[in-house]
Amino acid sequence: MATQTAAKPAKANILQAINAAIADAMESDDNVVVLGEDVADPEEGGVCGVTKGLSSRFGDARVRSTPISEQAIVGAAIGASLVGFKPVAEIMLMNFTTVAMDMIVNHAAKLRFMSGGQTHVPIVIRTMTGTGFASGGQHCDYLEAWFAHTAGIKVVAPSSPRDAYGLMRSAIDDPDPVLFIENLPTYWTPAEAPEKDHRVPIGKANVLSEGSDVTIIAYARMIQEAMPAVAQLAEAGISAELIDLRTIAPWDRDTVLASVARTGRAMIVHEAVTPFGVGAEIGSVLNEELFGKLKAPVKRLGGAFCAVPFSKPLETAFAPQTADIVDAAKALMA
Amino acid sequence: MATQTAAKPAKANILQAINAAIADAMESDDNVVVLGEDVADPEEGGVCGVTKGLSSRFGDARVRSTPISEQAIVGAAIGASLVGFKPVAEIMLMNFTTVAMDMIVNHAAKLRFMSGGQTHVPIVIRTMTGTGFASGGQHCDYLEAWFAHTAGIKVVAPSSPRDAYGLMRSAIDDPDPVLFIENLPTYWTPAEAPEKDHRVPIGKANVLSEGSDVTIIAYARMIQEAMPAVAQLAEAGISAELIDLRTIAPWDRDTVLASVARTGRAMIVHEAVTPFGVGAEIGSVLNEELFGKLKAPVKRLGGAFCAVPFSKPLETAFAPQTADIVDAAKALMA
Amino acid sequence: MTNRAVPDAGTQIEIYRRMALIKANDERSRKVIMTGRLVMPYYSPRGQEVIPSAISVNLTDEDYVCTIYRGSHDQLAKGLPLKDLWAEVAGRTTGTCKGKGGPMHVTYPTKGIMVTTGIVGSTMPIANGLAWASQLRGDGRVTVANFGDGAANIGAFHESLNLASVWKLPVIFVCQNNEWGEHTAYDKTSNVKVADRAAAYGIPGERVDGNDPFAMYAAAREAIERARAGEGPTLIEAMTYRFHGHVFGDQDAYMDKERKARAMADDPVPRFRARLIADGVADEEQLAEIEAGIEAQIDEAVEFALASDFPGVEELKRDVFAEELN
Amino acid sequence: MTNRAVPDAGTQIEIYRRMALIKANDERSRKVIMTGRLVMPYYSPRGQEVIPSAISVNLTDEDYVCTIYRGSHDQLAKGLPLKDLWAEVAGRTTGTCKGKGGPMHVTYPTKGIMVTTGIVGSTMPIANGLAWASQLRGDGRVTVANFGDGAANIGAFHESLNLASVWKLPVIFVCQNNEWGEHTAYDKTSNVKVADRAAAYGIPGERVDGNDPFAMYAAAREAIERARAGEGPTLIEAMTYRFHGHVFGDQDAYMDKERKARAMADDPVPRFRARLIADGVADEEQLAEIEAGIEAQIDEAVEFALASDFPGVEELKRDVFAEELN
Ligand SMILES: Cc1ncc(C[n+]2csc(CCOP(=O)(O)OP(=O)(O)O)c2C)c(N)n1
Ligand SMILES: Cc1ncc(C[n+]2csc(CCOP(=O)(O)OP(=O)(O)O)c2C)c(N)n1
Ligand SMILES: [Mg+2]
Ligand SMILES: [Mg+2]
Repeated sequence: MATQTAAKPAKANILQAINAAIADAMESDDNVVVLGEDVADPEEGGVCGVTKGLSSRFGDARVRSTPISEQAIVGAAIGASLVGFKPVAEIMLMNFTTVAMDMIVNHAAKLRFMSGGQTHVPIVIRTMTGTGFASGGQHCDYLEAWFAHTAGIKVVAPSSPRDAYGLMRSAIDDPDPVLFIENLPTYWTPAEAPEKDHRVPIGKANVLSEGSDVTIIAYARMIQEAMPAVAQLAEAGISAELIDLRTIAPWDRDTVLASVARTGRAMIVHEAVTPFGVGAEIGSVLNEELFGKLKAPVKRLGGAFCAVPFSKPLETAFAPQTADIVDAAKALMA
Repeated sequence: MATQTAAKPAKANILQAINAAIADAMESDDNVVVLGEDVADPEEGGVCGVTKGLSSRFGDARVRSTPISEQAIVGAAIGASLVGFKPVAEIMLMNFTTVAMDMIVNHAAKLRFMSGGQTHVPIVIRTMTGTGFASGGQHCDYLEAWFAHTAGIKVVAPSSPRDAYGLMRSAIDDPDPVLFIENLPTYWTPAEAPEKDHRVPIGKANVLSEGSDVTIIAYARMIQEAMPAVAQLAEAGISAELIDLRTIAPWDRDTVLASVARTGRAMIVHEAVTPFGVGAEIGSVLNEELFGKLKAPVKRLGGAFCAVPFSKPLETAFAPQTADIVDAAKALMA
Repeated sequence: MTNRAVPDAGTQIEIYRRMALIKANDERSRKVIMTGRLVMPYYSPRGQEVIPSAISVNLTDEDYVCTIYRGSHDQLAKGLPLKDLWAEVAGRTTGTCKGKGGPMHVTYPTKGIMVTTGIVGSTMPIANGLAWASQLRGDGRVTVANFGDGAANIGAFHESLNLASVWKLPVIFVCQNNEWGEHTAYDKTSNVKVADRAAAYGIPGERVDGNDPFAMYAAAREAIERARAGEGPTLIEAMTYRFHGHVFGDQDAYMDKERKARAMADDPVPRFRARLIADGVADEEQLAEIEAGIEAQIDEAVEFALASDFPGVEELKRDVFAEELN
Repeated sequence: MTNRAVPDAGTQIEIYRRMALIKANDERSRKVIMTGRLVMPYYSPRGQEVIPSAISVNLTDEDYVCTIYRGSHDQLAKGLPLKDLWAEVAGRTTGTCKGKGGPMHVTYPTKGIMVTTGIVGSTMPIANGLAWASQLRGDGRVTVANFGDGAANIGAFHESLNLASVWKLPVIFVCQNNEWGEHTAYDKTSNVKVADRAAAYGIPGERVDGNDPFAMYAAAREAIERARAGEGPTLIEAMTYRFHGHVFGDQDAYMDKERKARAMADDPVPRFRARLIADGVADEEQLAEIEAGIEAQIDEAVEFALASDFPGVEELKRDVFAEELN
């Protein structure tokens, strides 16, 4: 694990970045605590080892493995947060948020409002998801639209180690609950390492490549599909601007609107199923704010409208791919 | 309760209509069973009495009150449906679906797909919600967008006794899971009574009033706010077409698109919070399908982006009202 | 269980004061609603006065409590000022939550009232977190999680009691078994005593007469002492009875008339009052003075509440997040 | 518990056949994955062969079973044909679910395999519904809900056992306690035996040596007979041990080496094999023939699966609803 070594490596992956972010936050604030299934070291710091080393370093009291009890996990995080702790709770996979929705939606998201501001819930809920490992229908859903539709909780989804570090630090700093979505299949991809104490502000998108013809808005793993698409489009003479949303709620309207106002064309790409997804909200806002100024209808590219299929060719076809993005961009230009 | 009387009353309310629909379905098909908290007669057929009379008439085996165990309720419905029963399960209030999301989303909605069509889940999940009774933050949410974003489950929300009856019969007939949303504060409003065996097809909207200037798309209690708005707009010389969506998933694109293609202006009204709500999907589709043909940006009118507040003036201000609809329509015409 | 803790005279009177306060406040609440001066969903705690009164005398303002929609008794016993309560249930800016929470979400951290919830079973997971905080800080505080008999059948109960056991949290789970969950009788929803479920988690469990201030005091005190001593959680099933329908307006036709009449004839409030006098712990005059004081305070609170301002619509944008929405 | 049911010679051999099938299938699965011929998340049931084998000989094809991601042993014991299984885990159209479900969602109603789920705890609520259907129809069928020790701490367990008790459903809750929930040891997640939780619902509960075919057979048979007789549900905690890591690829460094070595030395499959021979129930030749037959069937199934077609993308639009999406 990266956290223990003094010399910062030039490269890190997302898994290491999240680990380092939590470790650095725990180092600087005793109120940061960690809980979830398998998160402590006797349990290897989680199924993928994201929290590895933390319990050895910060003690069993502050880093606790739990029974398989998601309501109890989120509830414990909420309760401790009400009196000054900053818990980082893990709900292993996003599909398992379904057994903790009451705690997340009726309580974490609402206690500040319902108490008239007397209490608040500064928790981070980490959760993994994503297609690509043939896990089938109950292990890969992207459900960010549900939480974005819930007042009182923020939603972030980093696509790089730097952003993962910076967003995790910001999420822990944040006085309100933050759902932190990690894409499982891209955990191990090395990239530029984050520097210590780096912050990525919640609510700020990142323009990954500038362009003038079409704006591609994406996040999480879809950035990896979109990057080569931008290159391919450039070869085809189409100048695409790629925006990594990073925060889904509240999303960065200023950056997105400014870009689309310039390009006149927009496409939103996510792994979640298209209908009633994040793309619907962004598409609606683009149309509301840039009415009459768009050169083509806003395009939404999302997962197929079905459960995530197991069979490899189906799983591959389920989520948008580079070629789909390229084709859609070309269609927008036509 | 209306169900027991032989002579059909000229008027009925939604509560009676739903009761009659379930009774008629139970009468015609022994596989229709009912379960939920308080649903049997010793428990008065539910807190509002929607299922009153059913256990006395059809027996304790087929109409069962349950412990307060929403996962067990939906699970039992799913299991029985896998082998030919058609359970109508009640989750008392929509906010309590949060404790049963795993059963609804990971199982009911997915078992047909994941089994490759070998099994299916013909259940109806009834649930009440709606602002107006000062119930505060945890009892009034409209969460239909979550379910509409889930492949494999249908979502309906009637606004009249006739539609309530017809949609309930169709939901019970349906071979797939249907979430049936009942607006609590409008249960007791009398209106035209449904005739026996009437069906309202799932997926078909209802044009409640025809107009040529602007299309208002609404459902559930918002119809009651929109009706007077249509009249007020007429007085102001604006011809509004009012579409009661009735089914939210899959919603009636044909009817809505045809209307908006004609009027060139559209507004979507719902009680759920605006961001990432049903209006976002409809707005996006309207913009995609009618690009360049709209005379004004699609307007979304939804609940304020907060938990439902308790204090009366705040609760009233939370959800769209007739005046908001009128103002928004006038703004669209400006 | 010989040699159980007994409340001293002063404590007995204090328990009675809290009971009388709850009873008077309940009666006034129903009257104010009935006369149309206030509209709110109201879940009467009448009949359950002893439980929080006998528990809370063993707690300080620093200890935490989580309660439910039927929670005004728990809140008042824990020290919630009447004015703040009434202004909240009247939806006014002067209420604990500026009127935004309402009766089902009364919060008052000053007195340790951390969460009031409308979702069955949800006090318990959150109470664990409060207790975990105390354990981490070693501050000796305890957390009381209140819930109903109906809530003992929901998943959150199971997860919470198990986690509390495994983590040895300083939390007391208080099941107020009033025999009803909405319209459903407890014995139709479970084949066992709630207290017997403690064994499923390896923690102490006790069914106690929740209408007997002595028994309730002893059970609570012992559980609280165990918790403070780091010996972990306790499940208390306090047997009581709901004098009214589930919510104001419920005609309670489903409740057995005789059973109800018996329970009401055995009203724990006058019963304890009579005992205090019979035991020479207090005299009639003293108690009447307490009661009169309560009535005066309630008068004042109601008038204060109804004279207070409603919040403005700008409040819809506040307290969603720390920063105001625009 | 004297006079418990004992499987006759034929049944003993049949139990062994199922165990040998599960073991051989597991070994082949790991080999096929290791050699890269197939990619799938694979949860080995190795070490847990006895449980479903001894249960399922008491069931008919009409009885229902719900199982979990770690469920190939439950499925094979219940009669799932090898070809259908292999084609499914290979994601082919010839699989039980046309390849759309995969190893975590194998379904095969022909043999009563109604649900395989990847969500911890979720077999139990659904099993209740199947059992309710049987109760309504009076068809005498029983439902077996399999789950792990880790699942005994999740809310659905509690709600399901309680409902089954109150409704007296013909369901058997089988907790396969393999001492691990992913990387977490059972004794870190609960202070009690799973079987002891049955008392919290007023139903029979038994902890049994799940690696002893005789003990397992007796416990299962008695529970199934009670269920068929309308006497309601039973909770069985079958003690066993997970021979491998949670999922294929897990290096299982967190598992105590010695404990694991002991469990593997005590492998229930060769142990039962030796006993059958020692008891004169079967001879070496007979068992070798059974095993050879199994290997041949697996060979055939693997080849059949790998030679089958993948589904086309049009399947994304099918089976979402009864009507195909457009
Ligand atoms: C999860 C959930 N399900 C259902 C309800 C509806 N409901 C509100 S109170 C209640 C009865 C609760 O009974 P009990 O726990 O005994 O508490 P009591 O009201 O008797 O104090 C029910 C079913 C709810 N609020 N939350
Ligand atoms: C609700 C839920 N939480 C977490 C997980 C992740 N998970 C998958 S298997 C598992 C361990 C389950 O252990 P156990 O119930 O003992 O079954 P075993 O794998 O040992 O057969 C966990 C935590 C899940 N699938 N579902
Ligand atoms: Mg009760
Ligand atoms: Mg296990």
